[in-house]
Amino acid sequence: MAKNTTVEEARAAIEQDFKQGYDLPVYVYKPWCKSCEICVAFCPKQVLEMGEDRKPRLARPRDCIRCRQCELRCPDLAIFVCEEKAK
Amino acid sequence: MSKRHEIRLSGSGGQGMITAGVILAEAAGVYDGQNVVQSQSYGPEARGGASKAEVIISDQEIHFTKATAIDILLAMTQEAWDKYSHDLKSDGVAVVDSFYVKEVDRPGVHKLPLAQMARQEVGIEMVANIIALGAIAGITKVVTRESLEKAVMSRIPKGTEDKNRQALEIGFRLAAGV
Amino acid sequence: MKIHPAYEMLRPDKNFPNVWCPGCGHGIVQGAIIRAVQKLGLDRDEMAMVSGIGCSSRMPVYCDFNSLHTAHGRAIAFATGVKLHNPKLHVIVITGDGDALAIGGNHFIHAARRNVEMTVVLMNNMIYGMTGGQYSPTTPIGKRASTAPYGTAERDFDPCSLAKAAGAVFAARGTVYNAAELEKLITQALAKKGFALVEAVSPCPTLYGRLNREGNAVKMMQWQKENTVNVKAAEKLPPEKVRGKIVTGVFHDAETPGYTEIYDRVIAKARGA
Amino acid sequence: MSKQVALLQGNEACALGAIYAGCDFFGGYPITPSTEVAEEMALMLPRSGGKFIQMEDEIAGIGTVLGAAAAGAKAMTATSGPGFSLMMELLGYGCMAELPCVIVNVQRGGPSTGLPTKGAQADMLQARWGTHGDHQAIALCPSSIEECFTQTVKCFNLAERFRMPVLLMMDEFIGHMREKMTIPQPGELETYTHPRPKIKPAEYRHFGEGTGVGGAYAAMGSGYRFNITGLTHDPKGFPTNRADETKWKMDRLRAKVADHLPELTEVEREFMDDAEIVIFSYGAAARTAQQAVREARAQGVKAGLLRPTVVWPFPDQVVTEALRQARAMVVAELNQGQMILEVERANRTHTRVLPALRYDGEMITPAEVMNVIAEAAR
Repeated sequence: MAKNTTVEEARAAIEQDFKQGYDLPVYVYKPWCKSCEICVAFCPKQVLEMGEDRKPRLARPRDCIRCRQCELRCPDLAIFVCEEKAK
Repeated sequence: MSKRHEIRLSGSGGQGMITAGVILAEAAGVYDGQNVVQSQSYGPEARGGASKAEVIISDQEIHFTKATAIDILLAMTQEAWDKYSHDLKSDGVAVVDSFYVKEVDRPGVHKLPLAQMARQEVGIEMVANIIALGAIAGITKVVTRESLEKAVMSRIPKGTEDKNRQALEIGFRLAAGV
Repeated sequence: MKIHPAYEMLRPDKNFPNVWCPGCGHGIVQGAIIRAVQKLGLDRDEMAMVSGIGCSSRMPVYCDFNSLHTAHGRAIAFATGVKLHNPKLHVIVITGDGDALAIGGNHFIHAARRNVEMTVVLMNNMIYGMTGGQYSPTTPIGKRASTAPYGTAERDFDPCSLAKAAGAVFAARGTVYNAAELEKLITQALAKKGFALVEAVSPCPTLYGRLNREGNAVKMMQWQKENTVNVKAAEKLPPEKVRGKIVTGVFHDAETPGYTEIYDRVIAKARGA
Repeated sequence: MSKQVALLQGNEACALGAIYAGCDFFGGYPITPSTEVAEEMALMLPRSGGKFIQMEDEIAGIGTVLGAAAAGAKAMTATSGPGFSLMMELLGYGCMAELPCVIVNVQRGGPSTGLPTKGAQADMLQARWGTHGDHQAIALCPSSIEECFTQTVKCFNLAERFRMPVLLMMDEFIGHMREKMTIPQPGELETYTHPRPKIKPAEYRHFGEGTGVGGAYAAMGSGYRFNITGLTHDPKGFPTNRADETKWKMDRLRAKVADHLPELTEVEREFMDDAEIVIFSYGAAARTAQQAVREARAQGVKAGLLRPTVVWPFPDQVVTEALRQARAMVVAELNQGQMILEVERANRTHTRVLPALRYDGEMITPAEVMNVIAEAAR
């Protein structure tokens, strides 16, 4: 299991990732993910798949409809749908 | 009165022995300024069964809280007499209800028509306990009449003042005839 | 806002991930509760989350509310004291099927009878998870548990019927598969002024799933997906089509004055007397 | 305003004392011979805006009291033997979670249903050791109606200051007895309420300062969001099973009583200056002992009385000193020998310790104690 982190540490790590140019509709905070695969199994558009690290990754970002089903069903609050960038 | 008085009021559950004990204790303690301890013992039943209330009155500090050598005994039923008269002192005063207590095994017992007077003169037997208090106070002077009257009035249900005042009066009248 | 919206409701200095097994539904319920609280705009300082003992009851420690993790079965008794002393607090009781219905069954029915204003979120995984998979009052008859190696011989409780019969003003059931509906039901329950129950059917893949060969978290949620009927649809179906399925939705919704409201009248009467 | 003298029952005086101390919450389940405490609280609490609730059982009674305490109430429950047994788990919870409350046990004969309408002092060790796990206990024992009032006030003060459940170990004899007492005027007795924290919520640690005795702590709903759990926890209240944090918590629970023994010790002494035969007695039995000491003195026996009003923590030092001074000690209590075990533990001089016991539901008499005094004097 991943190392325990506090919410503040999670927040800082996520913000850091965004600063470094993370630019996908769905974000997975891996230290909290327990690899249950629920998000992958029930994504209505099949945009997620399990990576080699047994954590979900966004394989088909263009198909994502931001329905938030992955976010609502994640038991570990480890995945969420990002706001759309105002361009 | 420089003496410890041990008083036991006994009868069956529902005859108001505990109420009578509380009234007597309040009269002696709060209104007469004596030291007083009141306790009781009763079975699990709310009505029926033998029931007793004890009051210890003294002008000294009261340490031991139980009555073991009775100066004044009231028995409202035969069962109460049989059960609770054994430790009445030889010079103790005993008052029993003449209707309910038929057999007493010692001389000098005051047999008074407590229940009968309550029924005939007041109309309810429930006040027999107050008649008994009047009689005891009248005979023994263990509390003053004024204090007893105040205590009765402070502890009875509202609306029953007249009946209880009448009952107390009967009690003192019975005592005068002793 | 480039952060998970639930994080602002989590204790900033509490370590994560949470204590629950991979795929346990309880975390999904936690998410639904947090979103319901956010939707209603409730003040965290006025939230009191009270729990008993068991897997579900570990939730309060993660939520940045006033939190009280009590003894096994006793959450509702504690919660009654919290609510009665400070009626301003929104009291959420977090409990499980064993905690609320076995050891705490008496408190459950009496709080419902009194209609004490609290939202009880009962995570029903039909098993004792924390102690290793013993059967609970909601384990269906015949199902296996570590203390029912040949299948249980006992019938199970329906928590919603029980709450309704005991006097609750609100009783509803949702599943973690349909997390959006669950969130809606909790939102409705939080708005009630009385004893409100939301039963959240939440799979336990580690014990119940393994012991009854129902597969992993995904398979158990797939089963939920395929075997859930809404109460309105269920009413129109013949009983054999509903048997063995999870019926979800609102079973009971009434308006009756809550306990603290009635007690305020007692105080007024005592002061007037 | 003239002082009010009233004839009160012990249970009534206890309830009046609770109201005087600022009690604003009562939760409980009726049980003989404690019922009058609940009845009196049901009558009086709503008048002052407090809350009374009759729960479904004694477990719920103490549970709701602890919940109210977490929300900032001065809370109380009252019970007797069987109910006290049911409360044991949550008594431990109150110790672990450091929740102030007062638990009144009007002791009756046991074990089991025993003698519901008769008195005993047979829950004395249960009060100390009844719940599981290492913990401390503070328990008071009144011998008169006035003490039922004043000690209830003191129980609340100690609960608030020490942040733990405090026990008032009454008994049926005292609970149902009536004596007159002068009701204290407001301000006449000390009433203590714990201070509330003033620091920023972010800096607040619910179990932070030293042993917590006399410190500030917050109520749920006051803007300080903290966690309370019956699990072993760190200073923030988060569960832990680390050995160092566990030891910190257990040491804190121990020290809060062990480090304040002089403050907690309260023993009344009568005729102790030259006493050769010392009677150790408490609660209702001490009334008999008071009488016996006087009768012994009248007969020329140099008897004295030690009457602890705080029975837990046990007044170890006082008893050790008395045993050193005495030829013999007589322990008069209404059980088959409970506090006598503590007396023997404190006996570092191998002084003779004799029991004067009664456990048939009746009050021990001065004659019975005198017999043991005579044996001790021999």
